[in-house]
Amino acid sequence: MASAGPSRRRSDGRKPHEIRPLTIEIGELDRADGSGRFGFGATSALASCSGPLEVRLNQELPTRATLEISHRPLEGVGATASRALITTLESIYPSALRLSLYPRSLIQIIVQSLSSSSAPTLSTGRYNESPEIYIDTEPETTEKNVWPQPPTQSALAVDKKEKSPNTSYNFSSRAVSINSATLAILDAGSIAMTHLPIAISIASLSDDDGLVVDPSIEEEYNSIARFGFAWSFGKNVSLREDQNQKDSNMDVDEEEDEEMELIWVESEGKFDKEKFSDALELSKIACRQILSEIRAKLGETLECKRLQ
Amino acid sequence: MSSSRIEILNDGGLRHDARRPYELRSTSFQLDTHPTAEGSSTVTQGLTTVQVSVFGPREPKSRSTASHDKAIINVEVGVVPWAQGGGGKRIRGDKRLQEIGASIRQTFEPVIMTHLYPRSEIFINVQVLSADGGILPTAINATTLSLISAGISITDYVCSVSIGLHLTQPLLDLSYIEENDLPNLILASLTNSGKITLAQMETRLHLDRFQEMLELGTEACKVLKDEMDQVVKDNTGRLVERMNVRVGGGGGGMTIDQ
Amino acid sequence: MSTTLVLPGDSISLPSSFKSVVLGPGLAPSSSRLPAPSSDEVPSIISTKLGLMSSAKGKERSEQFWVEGRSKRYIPAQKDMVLGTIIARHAEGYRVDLGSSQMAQLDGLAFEGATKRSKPNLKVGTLVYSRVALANRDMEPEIECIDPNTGKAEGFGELKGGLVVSCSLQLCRHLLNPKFIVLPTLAATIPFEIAVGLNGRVWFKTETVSESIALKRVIEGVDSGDIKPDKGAVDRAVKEYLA
Amino acid sequence: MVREIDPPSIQKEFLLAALAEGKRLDGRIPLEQRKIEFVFGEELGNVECRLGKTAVLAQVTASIVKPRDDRPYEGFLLINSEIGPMASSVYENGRSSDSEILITRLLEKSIRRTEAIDREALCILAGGKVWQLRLTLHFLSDSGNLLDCASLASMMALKHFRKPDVEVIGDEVIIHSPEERAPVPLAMHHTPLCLTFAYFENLSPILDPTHLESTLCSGTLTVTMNAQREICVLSKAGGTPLSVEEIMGVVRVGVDKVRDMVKIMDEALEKDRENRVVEVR
Repeated sequence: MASAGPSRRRSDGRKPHEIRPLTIEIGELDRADGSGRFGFGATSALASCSGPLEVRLNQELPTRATLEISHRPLEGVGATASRALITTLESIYPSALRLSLYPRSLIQIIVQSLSSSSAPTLSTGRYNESPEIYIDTEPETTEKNVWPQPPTQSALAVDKKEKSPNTSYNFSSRAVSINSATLAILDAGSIAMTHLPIAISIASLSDDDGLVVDPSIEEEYNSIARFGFAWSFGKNVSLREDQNQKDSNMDVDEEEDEEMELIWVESEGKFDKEKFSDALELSKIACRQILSEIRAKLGETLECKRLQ
Repeated sequence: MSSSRIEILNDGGLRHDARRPYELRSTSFQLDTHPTAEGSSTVTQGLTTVQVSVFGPREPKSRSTASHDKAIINVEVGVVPWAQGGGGKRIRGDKRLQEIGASIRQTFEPVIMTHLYPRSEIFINVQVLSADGGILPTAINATTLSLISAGISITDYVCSVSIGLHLTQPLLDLSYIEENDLPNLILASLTNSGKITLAQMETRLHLDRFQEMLELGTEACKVLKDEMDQVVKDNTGRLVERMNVRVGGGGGGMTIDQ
Repeated sequence: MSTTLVLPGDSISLPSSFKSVVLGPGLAPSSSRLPAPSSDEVPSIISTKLGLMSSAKGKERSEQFWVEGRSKRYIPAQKDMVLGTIIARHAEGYRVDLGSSQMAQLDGLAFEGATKRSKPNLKVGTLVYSRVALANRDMEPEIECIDPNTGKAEGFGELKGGLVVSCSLQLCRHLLNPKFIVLPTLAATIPFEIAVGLNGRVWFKTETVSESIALKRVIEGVDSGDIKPDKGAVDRAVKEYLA
Repeated sequence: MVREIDPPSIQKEFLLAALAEGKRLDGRIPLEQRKIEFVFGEELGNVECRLGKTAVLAQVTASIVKPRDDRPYEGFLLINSEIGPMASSVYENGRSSDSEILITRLLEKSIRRTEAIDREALCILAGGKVWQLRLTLHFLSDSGNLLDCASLASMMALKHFRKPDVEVIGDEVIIHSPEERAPVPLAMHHTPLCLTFAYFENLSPILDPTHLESTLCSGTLTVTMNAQREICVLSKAGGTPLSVEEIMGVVRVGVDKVRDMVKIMDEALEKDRENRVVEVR
C-alpha cells in the first residue's frame, strides 16, 4: 500500500502535499451573468451566477437579496447528496456576499458537477485480478453498479473493510463546487463580495501515515479519515482582535494584508486532534496556493480583455 | 396488445374496420353541447369522441400573464379514466397531454384574431371522452367548431386528419391499432388557403413518400371542412328560423345557400 | 496606481497625499472591524469586486479610485444615461425595463414640452433613451427623458428604427469616453447615429442593413476580446464584415 | 423566475428588413448553421456540445437491471432532459415550461421511438439481466436552438460511450474490466439528428435560429432526419401556415445538412479516439 510519508510518492506519482493540475476558467456561459469552471485534475464543476434579478413576490425579502443556490448532479445520483452540498454552500456564501446592498432582488447560483460523483462502489463492481462472478441483481438498486466506473487506477488489493455505501459527494467534489461558485460570482462582478471562500480536501490514508492533500477519488475512497476545509481570504475578515490576543497553537500568522478565516469544515472517519490540526495547517497552505493560482489566471484573462 | 397480428390491409383492400384506405371514419359534429361555456362542440370520429368547451374572451385569472395588445390562449387537455377502455394502456403521463395542449394552443394562436380581444384570456378545455386513435386531429376539429359556436373571430377553418403509410399505401384517419403499428403523420391545415399549420410525425418514413401523404392530407382536410361547414350552416339556419328573421324584400335579406 | 489586479477582500492602500479621496464602485471600507470613532485611524479600504485598480483626478485636487471590472448586470445609479424598453403603460406613465432587478418608472410628464393635456403617446415595446433621475436600493428607479437643468430633450426620448446590441457595462463606459478610438475609427468608414446606454445596451442606425450588421459584429467582437481596440484591428474587421 | 421580456419592437423591424435581403444579424446566410464543437469528457460517454454560444452536456451511464416481463429481450434507454436555470433564468427547477416540454418530447421521439439504439442488443440474459442506459442532458446555455444542440450532444455521447464486455456462461454473467477486454460500443441502427427552421411572415425559412431570432419568429419547424434520407420526426406546431412545397423544400435542405453534421461528428470521434487509449484505461 503506498504509504504517504512526506517523501514517499503517491499512487499517481504526486508528492503527498501536491495538488493536482488546476482548471480555472471564467466567462464561458453566454446567458448567465457570470460563470466559472474549476477542477482538480479530473474532478471538476461548472457554476453560473446571475443577479441581482427580478424576484418572485413570495420569495422577496425587504432588507436583503434572496440567495437561491441549486445544484445539479452529473447523473441522477440521489437527491440527498446534492441537497447536502447545497446546505454546505448555503452556509458559506451569505456571509461572503453583501446581500443587504440589493434588497428585494434575487441572486441565483447554480453549480453543475462535471465529474461523476459515485465513488467506486463497494460490492462486486471492484475489479481485481480474477474476473468477478456476478449473480444477483435487484433492479431498484440501479445506483450500485454504474458504468463507467470512475477512473480507478490499477487494482489496489483492498482488504474488505466495512465501508458505508456512498450516499454523499466525495470531499474533492465539494471543494470543487465551492471554488467554481466563487469564480462564478467573481465573473459576474455585479455582486459585492467581502472575502473569497477557497476550499480544499485532505485525507489520511492510514493510521501511521501522514496526510495527503487533494486526494484522488481512489485515495479518498480508501482513506480512513477525510476532511474538507474552506478558508476565506480578505482583510479584517477574521473577527478576532489582532494585536494582543495571540492564541498559542492556532496562531494566525500575520501577513502584511492577507488574513484568513476558517469558514467550512467537514470530516468523516476516525482521527485524533493532532492529525486534525496538521490537516488544518496543510489546508491553509494549499488554499493560499490555490488563491495565488486563481489570481494569476484571472489576471491573464482580464489582461487579454482589457479595453484601455 | 400483442394478440395475433391484426391484418392492417387485407388482400381485398379493406382495413381492419372494413374501411377503404382513403375512407374517413364516420363523423358526427354537434354544437353547443356544454351548458355554460360560451362555445362548445362534441366531435366523434369513429370511436374517438372529444368535447371542447371554450370560455372567453374573459378576464384572465392572473393579471400578470395578460398581454396588453392581444388575448392569451390557455388550453387544458383532460382524459376521462375510461376513455381508453378499462385497465388498458392508459394514455401515459401528463407530458403527452401537455404536448397535445401546447400543439392546439400554437395551432390556433395565428388563426384566432387575438388582437380583437386585448388583455383578455380565451380558455379552451379539451375533454377526451373516448379514445380510439386520432385524439389530436379530433380535438383540433372540435376546437374549430367550438370557437365558431362561441362567436370568436377566426380567419379560417382548421381541419385536421391523421395519415398512415402501410408499405406504399397511404391510409387516412387512423384508428388506435393502425396508429401504433404504422408510421403516422398528423396534419392540420387552413382549408381555404390549403396551407398546413400543424404537422407532427413520430415514426420513420422515407422522404419520397412524404410529399404524397402531405397532399393527400390537405385533400382530406377539405372534405372534413365541407362536412363541418354544413353542420354550422344547418345550425345557424335553425337559429335564424327560430328568430323568424323575415328575409327582407329584394336582395337585402339573409340568404342561406345550401 | 499601476493597473494591478484586485480580488474582493484585498486591502487597498490609498496614497493619502490628496485632500479628499472619492471611492468609486468596487471599493468599500471593510466593515468587520471599524476602528473606534475616537481614534483617527483611517478604516481600511477593501475591494469588493474583481478588476483592475483605476484612478483619475477629481475636482479640486481630489482623487477618484475605483475598480474597473467586467459585468453584464446593470444596477441603476443616479445620472446614468440608459436605454430602456417600455413594457407597460398606465395612467400617469410607463414601466420601463433597464435589464436590472426592478422595472423603472417613467413619468408621462418627464418629456420635453409635456403638459397634462399634451403627453407623448408611446406604445409598449418602444425603445427609450433616458436618464436615471432617482436610484437607490430600496426604491424602484425613476427615469426621465429631459435634462433637468435645460428642460430640453438633449437627444433623450423615443428612438425610431435602427438596432440594439447588448454588451458589457465596461465597454459601454469606454464607448462614451472620447479617447476610446473604436467609434471614431468606425465613423470614418460607416456614417452612423448612435446612443450608448450605461446599462449595457447600444442603439445605432445606419443607411443600409449590412452596415448595421457590420457595426453590430464589431462591437460584439471588441466586447468579447476577439477584436483588439486599436485602429488597425477595427478597420480590418469592418472591411471583412462589409465584404 | 423572471418572465422573458420581449425585445424592443425596432429589433423585429430590423430583423425582417435584414432577412428580406437574405442577411442575418450574425453574418450568416439564411440556411447556414452555427459552428459545431465537441469537448469530450474524462470518461467515455461524457460530451459537451457547443452550437455557436448554445451549450449542452450529455452523459451516458449504464447499469444492469431486470427486463420487463412482457419484453424479456429489450434493454432500456432513459432520457432525462430537464432544463435548469443555468441555461437561462427563465427556466425554473420545478415547473417545466412549454418549450421544455416540446424539447423533451422531441428528444424522446427522435432517440427512443425511432429505435436509434438497438434495444435487443442490450440484452444480457433474456428475462434476467439487461442493460439500462441512462442519458442525462444538462442545458448549460440557451443562446437559441437548444433542441439541435441537445440532439447532437446525445447522439455523440451514445456513439462515444463504451459498456464493459459481458460473457454469459449458463446463467452466470461475467463482467470484464476495461483492462481485460476492450469495452464494447453500443449497437446503433442510425443517427437521427434534429434540424430546426424558423419562419417569419412570408420570408424564406432560416436554419438554426439564435435566441433573438427564435423569440421574434412567427413559427418553427423541426425535422429529425438520418443519413439514409429518412424523416424520423417532423414537428410543426402552429405558427405561419406553410404550403406543401415549402415544407418539402425545407425537408430536402435537411437531408444534406444532416449528412454534413454526421461527417463532422465522425471526424470529432476519430480525433478523440486517437488521443485516448480506449482499450487499457
